[in-house]
Amino acid sequence: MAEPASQAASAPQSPSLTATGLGLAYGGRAVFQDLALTLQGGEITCLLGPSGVGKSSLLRLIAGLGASGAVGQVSAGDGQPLVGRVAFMDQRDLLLPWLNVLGNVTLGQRLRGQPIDAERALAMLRAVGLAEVAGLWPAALSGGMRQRAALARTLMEDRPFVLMDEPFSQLDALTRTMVQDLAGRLLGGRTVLLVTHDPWEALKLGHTVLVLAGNPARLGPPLRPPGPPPRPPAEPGLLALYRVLLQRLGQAPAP
Amino acid sequence: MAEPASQAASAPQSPSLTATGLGLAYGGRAVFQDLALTLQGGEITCLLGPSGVGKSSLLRLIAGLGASGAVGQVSAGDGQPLVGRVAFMDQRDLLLPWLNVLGNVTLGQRLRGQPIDAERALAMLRAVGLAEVAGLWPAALSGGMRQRAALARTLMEDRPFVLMDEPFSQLDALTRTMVQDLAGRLLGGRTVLLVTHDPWEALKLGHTVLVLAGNPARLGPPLRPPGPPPRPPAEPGLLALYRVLLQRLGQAPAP
Amino acid sequence: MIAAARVAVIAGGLLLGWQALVGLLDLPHYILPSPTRVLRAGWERLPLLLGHAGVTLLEIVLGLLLGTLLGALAALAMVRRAVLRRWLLPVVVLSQAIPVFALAPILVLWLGYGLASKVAMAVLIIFFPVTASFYDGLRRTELGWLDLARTMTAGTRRQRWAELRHIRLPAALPALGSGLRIAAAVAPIGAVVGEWVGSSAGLGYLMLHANARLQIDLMFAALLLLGLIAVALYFAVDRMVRRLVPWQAEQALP
Amino acid sequence: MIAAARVAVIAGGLLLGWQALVGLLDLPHYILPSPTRVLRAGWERLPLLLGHAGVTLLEIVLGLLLGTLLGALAALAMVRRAVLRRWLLPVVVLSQAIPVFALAPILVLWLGYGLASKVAMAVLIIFFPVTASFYDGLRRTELGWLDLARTMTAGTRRQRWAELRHIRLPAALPALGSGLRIAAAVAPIGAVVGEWVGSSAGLGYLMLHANARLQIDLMFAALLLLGLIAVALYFAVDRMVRRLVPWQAEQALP
Amino acid sequence: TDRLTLILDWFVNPDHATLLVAKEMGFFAAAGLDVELIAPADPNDPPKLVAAGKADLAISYQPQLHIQVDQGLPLKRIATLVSTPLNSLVVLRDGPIASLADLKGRRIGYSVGGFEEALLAALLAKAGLKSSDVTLVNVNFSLSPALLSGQVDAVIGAFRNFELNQLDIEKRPGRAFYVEEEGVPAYDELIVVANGARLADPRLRRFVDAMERGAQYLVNRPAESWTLFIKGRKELDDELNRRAFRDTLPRFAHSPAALDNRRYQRFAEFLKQQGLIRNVRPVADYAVELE
Ligand SMILES: Nc1ncnc2c1ncn2[C@@H]1O[C@H](COP(=O)(O)OP(=O)(O)OP(=O)(O)O)[C@@H](O)[C@H]1O
Ligand SMILES: Nc1ncnc2c1ncn2[C@@H]1O[C@H](COP(=O)(O)OP(=O)(O)OP(=O)(O)O)[C@@H](O)[C@H]1O
Ligand SMILES: [Mg+2]
Ligand SMILES: [Mg+2]
Repeated sequence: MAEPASQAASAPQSPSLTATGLGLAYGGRAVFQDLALTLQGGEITCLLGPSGVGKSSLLRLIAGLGASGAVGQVSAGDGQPLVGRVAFMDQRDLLLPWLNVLGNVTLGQRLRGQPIDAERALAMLRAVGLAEVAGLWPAALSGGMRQRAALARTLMEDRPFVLMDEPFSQLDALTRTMVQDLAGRLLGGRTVLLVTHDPWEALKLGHTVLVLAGNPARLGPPLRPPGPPPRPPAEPGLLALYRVLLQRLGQAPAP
Repeated sequence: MAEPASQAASAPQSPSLTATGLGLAYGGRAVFQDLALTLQGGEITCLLGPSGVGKSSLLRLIAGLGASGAVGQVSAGDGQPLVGRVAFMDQRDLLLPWLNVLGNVTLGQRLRGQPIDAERALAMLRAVGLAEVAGLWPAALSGGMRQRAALARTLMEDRPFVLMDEPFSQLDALTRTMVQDLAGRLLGGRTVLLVTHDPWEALKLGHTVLVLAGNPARLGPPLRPPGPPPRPPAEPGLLALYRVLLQRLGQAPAP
Repeated sequence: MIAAARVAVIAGGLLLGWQALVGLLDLPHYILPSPTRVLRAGWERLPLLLGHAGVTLLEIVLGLLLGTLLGALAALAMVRRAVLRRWLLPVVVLSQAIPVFALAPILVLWLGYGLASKVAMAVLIIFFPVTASFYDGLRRTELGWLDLARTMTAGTRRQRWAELRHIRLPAALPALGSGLRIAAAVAPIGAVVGEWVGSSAGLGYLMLHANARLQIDLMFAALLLLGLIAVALYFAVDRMVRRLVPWQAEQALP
Repeated sequence: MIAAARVAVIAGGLLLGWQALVGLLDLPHYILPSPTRVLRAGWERLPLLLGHAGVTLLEIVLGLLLGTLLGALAALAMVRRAVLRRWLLPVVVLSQAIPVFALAPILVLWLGYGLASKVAMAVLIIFFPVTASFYDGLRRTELGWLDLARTMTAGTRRQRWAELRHIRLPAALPALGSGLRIAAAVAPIGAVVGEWVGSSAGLGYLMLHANARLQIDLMFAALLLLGLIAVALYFAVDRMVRRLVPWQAEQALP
Repeated sequence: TDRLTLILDWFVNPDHATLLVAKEMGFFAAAGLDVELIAPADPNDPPKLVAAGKADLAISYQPQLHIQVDQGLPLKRIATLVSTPLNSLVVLRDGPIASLADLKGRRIGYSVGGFEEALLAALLAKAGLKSSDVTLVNVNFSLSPALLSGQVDAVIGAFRNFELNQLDIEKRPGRAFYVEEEGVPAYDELIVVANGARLADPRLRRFVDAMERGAQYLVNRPAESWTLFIKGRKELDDELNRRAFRDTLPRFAHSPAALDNRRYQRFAEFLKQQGLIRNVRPVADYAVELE
């Protein structure tokens, strides 16, 4: 499978990202309060947590998409403003129904009025296995195909900070492995926060693994699996970490 | 966690379901052709397959929601018509935005003009961990919460045939286990077809496991893991079956 | 409070602009009288104006209620029955092209010179936006929801009705809201046109009358009052429509 | 072919119903002439009718084009600028309440008795449904898409514009379509009302004339022709609108 | 008392003084009639509704009556309200038109009434012009404004008792060319029509007699009549109506029931010649003097 060229492949490592005082409340009920979080520069941080605990909300806050009732400061390690340097992949695919798959993947360039790099977009689509459907409307795609299109769109953005919300949840085991590997390569050197509900996925892809749990939600201490990702599932010691993760996930029942 | 009463808990085992001559084509390209499939009565059949191979389409065909370009006959083992005896859970949650969670879970009764069994619905919501948000609008739910609401709505339907399309894809490991167990219990004695992308899930829940793969897609021979489900993941012999499944999945690359 | 202040400012601004227009372009008062003139005429004839406004308001309200009802029913009927859709739609479209003077004698013949013929004319104007918008909304239901409803009701006899009542209808409420807004905006002119069918009261009657006698200031005073009614009605309906779809998130517009 | 046959059947059915109405209710021909009478009158005066129809058609088309353009621009302006939304909307609503005879002298003074004043009047009637529907559509964009666009354009200067151009606008096309359909249906009456502003040609003028001369059959022949134009226009616009949103699945209605 | 519905030709105005005085003075009531006066928005509707049996009587115009009858409406004139033409061609006194011959190449406004073109054709013929020498513009509701703002150079269909006063009040006095002096046979501007099949109805003669009492009162007591006219109709109390009332007084038919057959015959022939009607029928077919 051809690898899409990444403009930042040889770019310097992305700076770290620090968020402090993050809080969110709905109608008096706090989802989380006064959270602090640091994403190591150039590393992938995976975020786990029970359903409904506030992972997506946290991601949106960091992406600068605050809701009413949300507070917090986010800053980049290089002191530059974060604005315009974040790529965000929502939990929903959010494909635009009036653009075909290729159009959706090049949406960022379209929006910014940049010349459209169809070649790179096609390479990206090829990498996620969607080259044949580049001309179809999103309505003609299966759930997993939509998710892969959204992933391709995010990777096209080529930004130092990447926030992804359950990007592989609708993929079968094989496709998932393929796409994980692709993402792992293309995200190398970037500062990534990846929400997932699969502890094995977190242990495979993350330099650091965080667990958000409790009510109001708190972040557990960062877990750093040994060795650089991607790690094969057979790696010794991962099973112990898996048990730790499960135990932390269970700290508070889902609401 | 309180178990919602199932009206069919003591009901006789559901009949089997046979589908033949299933075919679907879009614009000349066949997704699958002349497929045949039998779901054993009262058993859970799990369906795996690469993303975009046609699992959801197959499910919709069996549910009687044919698209244009779809053909096939579906019949029940007891000779009675299938109509009105199928519960269907789409890959998307399809919650209605204008009903609160409780309203969505009781949608079937609403639609049929039956008295609304709020007590059972609340028990069901409690079982999937959504009791506290029963009065919220779907827009206020997280992705996983929406999926659980859709699951509760499907289980409320209490029908002999149940077709579910990736019902647990957006749930974290712990919640998923909890909900899987719940579904396993409530679906006991029913004829179930469950699409999943997680081979372990299939091996845990399915009496039979099918793999749809290839282009046009074909169904592999049914795999029957030893012992009754739910099976603990440590069950000996499952790893071998897992390998078989992965191998079958990989027969044809995703389009 | 803020809304009231805003309306006051808008009104003031419009009046100033109007005065400026009259002054700058040197418009003769029998074409466009100055606002001071109009306000004076309005003030002097206030009881007269209010009396006629009452009549028109009644026609507007009746026309809007009946028009909305008929429009909604027509849309529902067209969605439920293909035969109605095919045959009713062209007739409905045709009905919009009939000018009042062609219809007036027929309406008067059937309904007399009373309120009924005026309301009928107003309804003819008001119901169409409701029908068209609501029908569009009813057609555009998310297919997944319809499939879901189909599996849930398969085999029962209420399938179509349940789909309409519980899925299509609520899903089309935002579109109905759009139609209602348009209906509210055209309702005042609907009532005025209704008064052309023949009447001896109402703002439309007063305007025609004043116009024919070159009492242009009185005509514009009546027009001003009609405008006030129109804007008040529109915003009242707008607020009601927002209540109709409480689940729809309000968007923060720039 | 089937559509043409259907239209023929509808037309035949309507004519039969009309004939039955006249026969059953014993309506005198000077109130509602029988279709045979009207068709005969129409056939005899066909060149006259077609001449006037040409004028009206031109007004309709111009009014529709300009009205759609203005309506769409007004909606876009209101979505982009809060200040416009607050101040323009009430004025737009107000404009819908002004009857033709109040505006006619002003229009004629500025635009003369030619085509311009008629088109202006037609535009006033046509643009509102477009504005209202399109504006509603532009406001109701899926919030997730807007968030997505915001992260993609953050820090650039084209943020608002890109959002409008690439997200809100295409998302609102179905709503614009609804508005266009209503506009197409009211365009013929818009042109006819425009002709009341003062004219010497057009179907509206012809109808006024025939009505005054008690040539009711000629008036209804003109009305019939106007109705034909209205229905043809509506279905042409309907077809165009469907092309506007090719990604939207056609629903199988019962 | 018997109810009787009468549809006016237009909104209540000084042209209807006879009827209003008869109503306010109780002359109708004394004749055992409860007369309901209804104002239409379109002057073409009242005769149709009388013909269709929806109302008992309607106010119409003599020229219209000929056209209506020619089109098959079963109508008969039973009384005259205003017995001279009111219609006229009006220009601004300080305008470019001093004589009808000056109309050549000019724009003439009118409000569609059905026979303005015929009147104009007669007027132009007298001045040696043809219809094609002028441009006709339908200005619909606004004759005076169109003239005042210079959009047209003359208007036909202007009522001498109204438009002249309007122009005067606006300090731009006008000049009227009276149609009956310019080649058009004299006619009754406003008449009362009834359904031809119902002439035996005894209420009709009682109605016409009460009208006559109103007409007599009007000429004898103009000041009191004005007070009766605006009683309960405050919107009518303005300078224009006062002047129009004064100018209309001498034009009301003093003997509303009386019919001049020759006059109607002459006018029918004129309309035939102008091509507005197809046949000249016997006057008795459409105008009667009630027994
Ligand atoms: N309208 C359409 N036009 C063309 N192709 C279509 C259309 N609708 C569906 N398809 C194709 O049908 C195939 C099967 O889709 P389906 O949703 O059944 O896949 P799936 O197996 O459920 O995949 P996933 O695991 O990703 O949900 C896909 O390849 C899709 O592109
Ligand atoms: N408008 C709202 N009103 C009330 N509660 C809300 C609203 N929006 C979100 N919430 C609550 O915020 C919480 C966090 O939601 P979020 O989507 O962040 O969860 P999540 O961790 O991403 O879950 P999942 O794994 O299921 O996606 C949920 O409990 C949800 O109910
Ligand atoms: Mg989430
Ligand atoms: Mg699927």
